Amino acid sequence: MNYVATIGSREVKISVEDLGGSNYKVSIDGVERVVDAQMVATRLWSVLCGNASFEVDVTRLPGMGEEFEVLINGDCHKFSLMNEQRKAMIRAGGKGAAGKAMITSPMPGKVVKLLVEVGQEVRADQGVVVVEAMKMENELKTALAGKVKETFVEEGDIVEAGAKLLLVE
Amino acid sequence: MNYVATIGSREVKISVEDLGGSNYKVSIDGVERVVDAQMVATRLWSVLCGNASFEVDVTRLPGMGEEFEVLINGDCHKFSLMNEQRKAMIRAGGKGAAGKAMITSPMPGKVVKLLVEVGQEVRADQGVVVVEAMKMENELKTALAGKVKETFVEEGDIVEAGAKLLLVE
Amino acid sequence: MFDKILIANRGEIAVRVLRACKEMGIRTVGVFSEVDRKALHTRYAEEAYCIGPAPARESYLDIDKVIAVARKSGAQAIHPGYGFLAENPLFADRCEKEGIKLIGPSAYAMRTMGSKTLARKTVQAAGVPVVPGTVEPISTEEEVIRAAKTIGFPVMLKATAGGGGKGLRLVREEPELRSALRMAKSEAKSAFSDDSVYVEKYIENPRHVEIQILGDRHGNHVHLGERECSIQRRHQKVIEESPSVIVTPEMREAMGKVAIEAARAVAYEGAGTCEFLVDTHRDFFFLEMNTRLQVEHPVTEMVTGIDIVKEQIRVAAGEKLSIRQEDVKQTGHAIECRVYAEDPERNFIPCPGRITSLRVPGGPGVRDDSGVYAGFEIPIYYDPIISKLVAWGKDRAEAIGRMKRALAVYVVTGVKTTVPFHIRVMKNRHFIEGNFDTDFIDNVFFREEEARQLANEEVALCTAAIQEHIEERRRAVSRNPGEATGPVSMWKYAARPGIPKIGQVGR
Amino acid sequence: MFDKILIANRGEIAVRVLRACKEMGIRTVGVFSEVDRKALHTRYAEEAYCIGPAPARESYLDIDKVIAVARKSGAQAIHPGYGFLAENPLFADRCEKEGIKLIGPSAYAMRTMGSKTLARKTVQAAGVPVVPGTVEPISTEEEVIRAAKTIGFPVMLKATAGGGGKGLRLVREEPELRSALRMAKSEAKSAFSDDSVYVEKYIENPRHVEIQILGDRHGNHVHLGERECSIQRRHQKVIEESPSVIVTPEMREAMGKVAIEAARAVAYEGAGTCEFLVDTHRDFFFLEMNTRLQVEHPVTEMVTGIDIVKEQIRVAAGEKLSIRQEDVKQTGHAIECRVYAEDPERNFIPCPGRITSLRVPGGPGVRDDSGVYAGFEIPIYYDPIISKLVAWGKDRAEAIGRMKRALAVYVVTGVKTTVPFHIRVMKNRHFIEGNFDTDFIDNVFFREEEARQLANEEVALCTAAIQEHIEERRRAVSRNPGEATGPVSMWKYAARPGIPKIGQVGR
Repeated sequence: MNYVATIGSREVKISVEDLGGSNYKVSIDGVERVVDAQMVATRLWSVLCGNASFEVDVTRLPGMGEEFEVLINGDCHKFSLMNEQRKAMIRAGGKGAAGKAMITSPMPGKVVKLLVEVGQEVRADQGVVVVEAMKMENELKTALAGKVKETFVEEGDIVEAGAKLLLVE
Repeated sequence: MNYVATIGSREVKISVEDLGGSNYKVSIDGVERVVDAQMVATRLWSVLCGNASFEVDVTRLPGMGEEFEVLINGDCHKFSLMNEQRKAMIRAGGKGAAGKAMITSPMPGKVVKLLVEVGQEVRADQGVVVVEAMKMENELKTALAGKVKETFVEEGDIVEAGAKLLLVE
Repeated sequence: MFDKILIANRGEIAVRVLRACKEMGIRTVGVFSEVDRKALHTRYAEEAYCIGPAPARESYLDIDKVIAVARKSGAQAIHPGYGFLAENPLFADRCEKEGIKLIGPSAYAMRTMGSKTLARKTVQAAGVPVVPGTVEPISTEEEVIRAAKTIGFPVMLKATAGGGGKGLRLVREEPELRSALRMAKSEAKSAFSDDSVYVEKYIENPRHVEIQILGDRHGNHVHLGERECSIQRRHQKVIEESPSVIVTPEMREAMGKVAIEAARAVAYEGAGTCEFLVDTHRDFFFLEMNTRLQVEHPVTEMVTGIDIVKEQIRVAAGEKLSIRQEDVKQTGHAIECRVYAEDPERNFIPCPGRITSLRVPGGPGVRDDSGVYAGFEIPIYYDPIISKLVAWGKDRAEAIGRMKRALAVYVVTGVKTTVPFHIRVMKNRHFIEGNFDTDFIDNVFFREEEARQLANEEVALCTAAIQEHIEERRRAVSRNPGEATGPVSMWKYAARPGIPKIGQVGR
Repeated sequence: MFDKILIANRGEIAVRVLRACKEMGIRTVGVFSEVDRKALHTRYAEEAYCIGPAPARESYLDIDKVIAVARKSGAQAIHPGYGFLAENPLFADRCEKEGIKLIGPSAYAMRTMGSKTLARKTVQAAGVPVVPGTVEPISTEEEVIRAAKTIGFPVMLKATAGGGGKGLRLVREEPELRSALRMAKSEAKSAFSDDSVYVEKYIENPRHVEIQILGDRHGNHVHLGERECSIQRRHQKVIEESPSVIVTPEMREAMGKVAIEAARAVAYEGAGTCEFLVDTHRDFFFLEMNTRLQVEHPVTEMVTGIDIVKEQIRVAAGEKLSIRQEDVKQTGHAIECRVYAEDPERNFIPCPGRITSLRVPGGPGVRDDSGVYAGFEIPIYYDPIISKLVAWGKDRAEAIGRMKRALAVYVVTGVKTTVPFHIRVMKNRHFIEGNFDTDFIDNVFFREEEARQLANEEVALCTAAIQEHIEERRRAVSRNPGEATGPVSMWKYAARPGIPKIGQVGR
């Protein structure tokens, strides 16, 4: 299987081939290596890369887009990883959603305060909503400057992780 | 559901009734109590009996017969527990297997030595076969006196837990 | 001695107190909210009573319910842990009225030390040095502005009833003052039901050093040396250690003496902590006294060998302190990392959820004080603390080495935790050198981290690609079940015995 | 100091050594057999090499393969742990030839102490008291019978190459001798590839006390006090503690001196242990010297604060011992329980299999040295040790209290373990009083246990019935899927949020 990983602005081509058992031939930008990957707990892999041994904690974030966070001894690697065909399809389809930012709740909690109203202009990094969980208030920010298009919650609402809160365009 | 538990030579009648959630009305020999039983790990229950809190580790032994071993803070309770109807059926059917004892391997391992031959007379508690696991040799004994009717393994065989080793009649 | 103690708390601290009771042969009563039926403290208590819905106000903070359980169960004493009712003088009053011993100081001591302003006045009178600031709580914006100007910026706004870093705001210049005051008040209100604040001079580059004390009702007081809690994130302690690298034996003796004076000033009984700010000249100023067991008490236990919770229980039962000052010896060095269910990659937002797997480090010199287990669902209603990991070594370098190797194998999946953050701190040069103040994490550490190159990127990519590959293969098999014997779970793949073919030698 | 160390072992002891290396910043190389690809030591090592099939003879005991990995990986030293190659002088010779430092004593010391008879001769010459018995290994039945008669029954038959309780037989009367000899020889043959035995006077009601020593190549030796290992099951140590209740300060000094003499007699380098039998008059007799790290070394580490594995590594690198005799202080009391995958309800037969869930106790004073994790499949090929649980307390009573509460919450499901056995020992009156000898478990404890009434029978019955009830309901739903939305797993039932309806107060 062929994949494309995007790390920041870099793109990396990866291919994976079964060698039987828990062994895989993995090539990254054309450099091949044999990897023995064994799952030892939920999402936790014992990886032998040659003879180098690693504990690798792989999180595939929920939601659209194949976003990964991979922990290796305290270092968190963030990248997207996508099947090459799928990536090509999405490219062909174009980015319909460009210029929109959906603010979602990163955790279950309670909406304590909406800091903006529909129609209001916001700048990038401005706090837009406060969600409380585990006795902590968390101010969520918009990454995008623009106008608040829609709000999906009211103050006092209990929301799940991933719940849509508001849309900035 | 109604059950009969056999502890040594004692028989105890138990009935279980759902109360919703994780609550059950359990009566033992007519004495009722409300029990809140929550499974917190494989086979491990957090039990509130009234307000008394217990960690209860329940093992249902493999094989025929509903044999249980229940651990509560270091005490191992052993008993059989059977649906009342099933118990009645088995009673009606009679014990066809009386006077026979199948020696099975209690663990995976290697048959190191057969101490008896087919046709040989054995007394109760006599060692009949030696199985090795984890660097330890374990002499298995027959609970029943009688004659060795059949052997199912040879020395050097690797056996699974529960494998038939030999039959004494 | 008591026959039966009720523990009016949840999570790791309830488990900690349960352990002490069990070791002493005292029967235990737990209380739990509806979401905590399967919490560890509910499982470990010998009796457990549900005291209402998830919100703390309707369960763990409800004095009537806690008292009712104590009476029903016949508990003679209540251990409040930290947080919840631990420093509530109304609860102390009520316990006294009901004839139930609250394990902790008197309501009077709580009231005096609970009000930051009253505390300052009291200890100042006993000769304890304090940080310059307002002596009375002030409520109007105008008063706050006036006070701040008199003291001189930068100033700290502090909740009078505060603790645990809540209701705390640093104000460097006047324009920030109003908004900071609003937030401090709102936090104070929601955390302590009391929005009054006071103003203190902000000490630049301070270190946070505190002294653990113990007292009995017979007038005996000892101190168990210091803890340093300078590794803070937004004024919340995250890493604590004992001893402090900046405290000399003379300073320890002086601070210990002053802490005992402060305790004596309120006839303090039980375990308490005097917090000090230490400036760059190693002058120290009383900050506040916490009239309860501290989160970070284990570091003191590890260097002194004294079980602080057991001492609390003994003196609450009327016994004399079992230790004299000359018996207290600090041996080696201990460090505690607070492991929270928070995502260090997303500005430490809380991460409630189900722990899908958990492996806790062990081995020499490592102590894990945990309140969770694999399969437990961390509720959204309470503090996000999962565990406190403590490492002891014969010196600071060994303690750091142990902490590092313990953190490296601390596995929590299902929720994000602060373990990776702690690993990074343990590797930080300034931390290793002991060169930090209370703003180190926010001002220095994070900046250095941003510039850092991550190691083993290709391993991360390989593993993610393999996981994705297996997932796609699994989905393909599920769609075309005729091609295989059935759907194959990830676990099955993982557990499939395979003979590794690489890296074998000598065959 | 070494840059890289190979750990030629598996399981908990490999993990223990890995921890020490990581804390010292030394890179680690692990080796694993084909069934150990997912073992903890394979996961934790920084490099890992497969060295062959499961049987130890074809992997962990294969000197060529281990050496080949050391050369390939560039490891400068090998730590052998205990068991496997740890006391094999051929391996020591080979390492020396290859220019790889074996972390342990010289081949000469191993050979001398490895032969029980040669060891007796050597230490006797150094003035160490020994148990009366044969000095030369004997092989024919007739010789054994003659020797036994000379010494006088009861006698012990012992494998010359023995250790760990294997190849050991007590013979009370002559008629038992032949069959006991056959079994001792067969065990010795399979465990050590050497079936020669010797005969010793059997000391009645002995206690087993051993002295931990450390030596460097510069001629320095210290002892770290004693451990008592009298809680044995069939001559296998199962519970160890330090200090021993029967050892007085004078006795400790005398035993320590004698142990150091024995070590000096072979120019001992590294960590070693002199085992003694102590009779009812508190006279002690040298039994053997173990030329390796002992399973039970953690109890000594907990009372002295010294990391024995790190000291091993330091002296192997040529450093001088970092401690002098006067620096060694025993503080408090530590107890170790060996947790085996064995079924205490079925005469302790080994229980290999998959650990379905695991929860390890934590909190103050508790150390868990484990080699497994939840999901791990314990192989049938090796020792059934899962973990060593160690508890420290300021005195023996506190240590027992801690061990008891730790064991009570030690959860291992999927395989049977000896945890319930240890719980019972910790509650046993004789154990609590310190009143036991090496036969206590086999002769006294099990007899007392048989007569015992079990507690909480009705809770056991309730829970089993509820589990069966849920199972039957689940099966019924599976058979008639129309009646429900689908099959319901046990876990779903268990995890279903339910509001407890009993025992609530104040609503």
